[in-house]
Amino acid sequence: MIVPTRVYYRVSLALLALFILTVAASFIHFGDWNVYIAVTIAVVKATLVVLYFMHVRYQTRLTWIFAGAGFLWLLILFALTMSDYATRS
Amino acid sequence: MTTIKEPLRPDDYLNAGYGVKSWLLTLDHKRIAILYLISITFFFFVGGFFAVLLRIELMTPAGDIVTAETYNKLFTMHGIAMIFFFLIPSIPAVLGNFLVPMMIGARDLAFPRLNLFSWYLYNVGGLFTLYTMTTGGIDTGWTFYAPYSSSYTLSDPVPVVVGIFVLGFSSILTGLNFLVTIHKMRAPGLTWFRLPLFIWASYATSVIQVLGTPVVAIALVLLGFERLTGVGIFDPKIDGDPILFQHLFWFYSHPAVYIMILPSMGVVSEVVSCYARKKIFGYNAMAFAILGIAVLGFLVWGHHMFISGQSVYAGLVFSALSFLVAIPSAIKVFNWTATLYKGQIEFRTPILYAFGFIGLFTIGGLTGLFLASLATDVHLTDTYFVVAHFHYIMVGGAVMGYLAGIHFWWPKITGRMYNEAWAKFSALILFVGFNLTFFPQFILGYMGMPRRYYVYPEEFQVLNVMSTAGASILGLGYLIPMIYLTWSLRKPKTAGNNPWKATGLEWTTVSPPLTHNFDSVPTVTTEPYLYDDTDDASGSAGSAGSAGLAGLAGLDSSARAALPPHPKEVKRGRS
Amino acid sequence: MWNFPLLPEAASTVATEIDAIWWVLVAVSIFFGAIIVVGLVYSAVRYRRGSKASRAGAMNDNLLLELSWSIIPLTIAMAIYVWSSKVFIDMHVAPPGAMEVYVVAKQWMWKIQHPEGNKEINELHVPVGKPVKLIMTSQDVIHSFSIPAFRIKQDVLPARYTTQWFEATKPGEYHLFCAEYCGTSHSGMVGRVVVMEEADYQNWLAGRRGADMMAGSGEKLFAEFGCQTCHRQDSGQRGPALDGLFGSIVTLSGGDKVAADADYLRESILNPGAKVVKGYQLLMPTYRNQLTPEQVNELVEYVKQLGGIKIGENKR
Amino acid sequence: MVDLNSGHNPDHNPDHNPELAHQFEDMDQQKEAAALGMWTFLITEVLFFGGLFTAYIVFRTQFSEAFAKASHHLDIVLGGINTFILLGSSLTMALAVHAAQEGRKEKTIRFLGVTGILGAAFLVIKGFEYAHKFEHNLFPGASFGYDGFEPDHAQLFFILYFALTGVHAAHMIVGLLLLVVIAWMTARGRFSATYHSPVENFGLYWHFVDIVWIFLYPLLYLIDVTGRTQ
Repeated sequence: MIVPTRVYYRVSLALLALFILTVAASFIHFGDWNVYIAVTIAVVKATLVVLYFMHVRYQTRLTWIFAGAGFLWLLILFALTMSDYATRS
Repeated sequence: MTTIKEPLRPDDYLNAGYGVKSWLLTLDHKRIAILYLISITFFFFVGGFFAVLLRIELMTPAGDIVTAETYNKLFTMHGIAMIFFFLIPSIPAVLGNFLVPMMIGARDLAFPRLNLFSWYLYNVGGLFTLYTMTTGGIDTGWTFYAPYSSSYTLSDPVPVVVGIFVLGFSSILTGLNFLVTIHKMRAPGLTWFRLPLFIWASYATSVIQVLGTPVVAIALVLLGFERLTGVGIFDPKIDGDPILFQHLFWFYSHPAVYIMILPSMGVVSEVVSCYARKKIFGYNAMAFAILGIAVLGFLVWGHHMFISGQSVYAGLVFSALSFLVAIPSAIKVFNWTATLYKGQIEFRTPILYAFGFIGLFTIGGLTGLFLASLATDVHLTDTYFVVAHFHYIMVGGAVMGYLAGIHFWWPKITGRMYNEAWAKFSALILFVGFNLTFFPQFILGYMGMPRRYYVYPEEFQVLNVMSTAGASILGLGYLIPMIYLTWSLRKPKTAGNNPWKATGLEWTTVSPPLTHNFDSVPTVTTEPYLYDDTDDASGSAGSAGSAGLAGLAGLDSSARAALPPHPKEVKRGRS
Repeated sequence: MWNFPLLPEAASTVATEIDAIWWVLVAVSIFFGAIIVVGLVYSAVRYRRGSKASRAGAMNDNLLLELSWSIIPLTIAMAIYVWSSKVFIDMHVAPPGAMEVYVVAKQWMWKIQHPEGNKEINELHVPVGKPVKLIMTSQDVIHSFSIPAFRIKQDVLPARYTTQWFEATKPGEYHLFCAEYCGTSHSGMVGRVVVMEEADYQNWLAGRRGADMMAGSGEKLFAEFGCQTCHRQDSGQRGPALDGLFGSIVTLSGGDKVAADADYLRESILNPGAKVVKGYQLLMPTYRNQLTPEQVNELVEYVKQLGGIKIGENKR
Repeated sequence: MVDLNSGHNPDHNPDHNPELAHQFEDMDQQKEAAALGMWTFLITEVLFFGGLFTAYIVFRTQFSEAFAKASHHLDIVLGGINTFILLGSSLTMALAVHAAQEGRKEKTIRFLGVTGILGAAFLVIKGFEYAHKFEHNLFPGASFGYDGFEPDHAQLFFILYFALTGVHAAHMIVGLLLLVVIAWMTARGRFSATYHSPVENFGLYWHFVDIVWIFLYPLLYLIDVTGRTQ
């Protein structure tokens, strides 16, 4: 299916807003929270790109599974590696 | 044996062209499979040559025929040639390439050009590695542990690292091609739970290739740059962490073991079911066990690092997860045994290899428990126990399965039949030689002999001599199939379309197959492994042959056509 | 050549525990291996093509069977996991009061330092019946300190300290191997562990004592590198005083509290920025490239002694 | 099991589409296969960068202060402009795919052109940043000269900075080369409203490279903005 261009413009505006938000947030001192805020915003931005620009929103379940598998395995790599580093005495 | 006479087809894929160009530019998955067969056989004998030298050197405790440095290079190059250039591509790139499209009723893989490209990438990677092998070799071990490989070795690992990086792309492209093909190109009616288990195994293998290979690729890139620039994230001098290299390396290299063993499991399922003339026991459990092994395989890499300086907590997590792999493995072994129970077992060469696989894989799997268990691993890791364990899995398991598959599908691939007596003899020789080579190494390991030792205390000599004696039998055993299989090519193509009266779409087309595999696209209406000749064939083996090809292979269209097709069966598999 | 043992000697307390797990695993393997082999051979012979054996009741599926050969192995595996993990954890926690010995690995030798000042290369002398804790580091690549008769093995890493401990139960000589591939003479990086009766060990210590105890050498280094310019009671606010430091609790600039153990002392020498004591500026440079691992060990022993700890004792 | 009488033989199919490869049954199947193949490739890319991000997490958690101070040497303005440029290029890429889906050749080429210019601009700015790092001896290796806090750990930061942005830039360069090929194929009239899989799949690649940068900018440049002493 063909996604109407207005969707792309709206998503771009949202991405721009989130970009400004992430820069703005970095100028405020939240201590350790700065990094979590930044990563959360980045995840939201990435999700928007995947869902709309990359059309996953309009695809079959199979595409969702494939896209999801990549990120799931990324989390496995992070989590099990950090299970070592986070617990070294 | 009874040969069913089918008219020979002049338009089979081997007749599609005869020049070198017709092979080097082919897009036919079957011809690419043959190209891979030649390439990996070459590297198998390269790796085998190194193994022979290693075993000769180890006959005496002192250093005899080579220097310590050469010895270290020999075991490194043996590992690299065998693991990266033989075992990982062996079944997927040869048998998988040939069979995946045929078994699912497709005319080719989804991306034939990528398929040919991946073979060229394999050879480019191979050339980099051969370049190093012929100009001095490297002595880092196939594991490339930093900081030895990045800062200390006097040999140059960079060309090999580049070679394996390129090879990784080849592996990824093969996996990608299979995934898409199996998802999108199954014949009408061929639903997931009608797939042969070899397809399930190829699918799971592809998942591992796609998800694991990129991580080792980036680890090797970082290692190569560290070697070139003299500084990097694995360098302890700036508080970089060599353990991180081990994490990234084993994230791929542990699942890589399953890249080697899962396809063999698929082959064994086909072979056992066919020669027992019985549906595979617990098909669903077998399929899920394959997926289970593939997924769990990604969660256990830390068991290579229990004494590496990894945290105790991480050790506990990885140990528990490693034990879990035993469960799907146990299901597979028990289910094969149960398939044989009350079957009609015919002793042909492929099932002899399959028996070898089941027995040796069982030993390899059970000794894996010793290494998953934390306290015993401390004593056994980095000893010959580990060497014996992974050779039972990779050689006793993966190579036996590979040979079972080669012998099972040889008449389909070439249209010719090999000499059965020689084939059975070599299966026996390999089984005996293998056990004599590697069983003593379990004891050596428990005794404490470290691996990668050029000289060793003399109380280990008797077991080492036994091992070397076994290796000479094993080496001979590998030459015999080379000879009789090559010899069989001189014969006419009279093997017949389905000499084993096996089920599966690949047996419904001619031998050797047509370039487009099938005259017309088959439609599948039943589950796999319907060997329903068990009752009438129980009398004599001879009459089983004359029971008729059509009925045995499920080709009896008059009986089957009466069943109304399921709505899902009308269109090609698209899930 | 005719020296042909098939079982390794068991000469430490943990060796018998690991051997117990080993034999249970061997029994489990033989049991399951036998089921498979007997099943294969029985089926292959009895149900060969053309045999008259009845095939009635042949099965293609049996959920109960499949569940049983999933759950039974799982239960056994988990039991072994718990048992083996418990031993593993014990192997990582040295008993309090364990005697400490320092190990520095380099291509291709083992350098051993006893706190009493004795130094050895490729040999380790220890008394029988006394827990010994090895504090190990490497000067170059990764090595692994392995004593098969004790069933212990631990990688030895550059720029990091790893430990393992054992308690020998039988006097004698045992192999010491490097178990992690470390380059050309990896297989030459071997030595022997000599386990002696306590009295013999004391004699050995006295007879081979070097010029200084480790703490004594550390004191000289302390002066040589000018540590006292900052780390003295009277040195004002430049650096924290070290008397009585070892074994105490230190408050860091971030407010966290840490125990001033040997790891803390080593880290403070090699990476002073990692844990800065509350109320002090980070003025200290790293001594990573100025000190050899042996010298760091000697300094740590010296500072431990300032805390009133007896030689070789580990107050934790 | 098999009914040999059903199905059809594509070689004798009179209305065979020339864009349809012989192994496929129909255009839908071919298109779905191509898209799934691209997604599979992107999974491998996720894990390829994943190895680098793992290293980043490992060292950032260990040496957070050194990373914070080392990040002061990155230019948040240039990095921000580049983020803006890449977000813009993703929009134009999406519009190019949209035009291709509608079968509008000129519009497709125009949007691809804008995308390419934005991509090239990104690389030029990245080049200036790299040059600046080289001038100030911030490139890891023998010439690394950093007189700030914990130089060794700062060097780890810069190794990761160059590895992450370098691999990303390499993907941008490959992307630009592919873009030229796709634009050329479009100009040659290879695509239509019914067949434009290569344009769509190239779009997926471009967006993926954009996503990587979405993470790189905050994780490398914006670590410690409040701690910067301007």
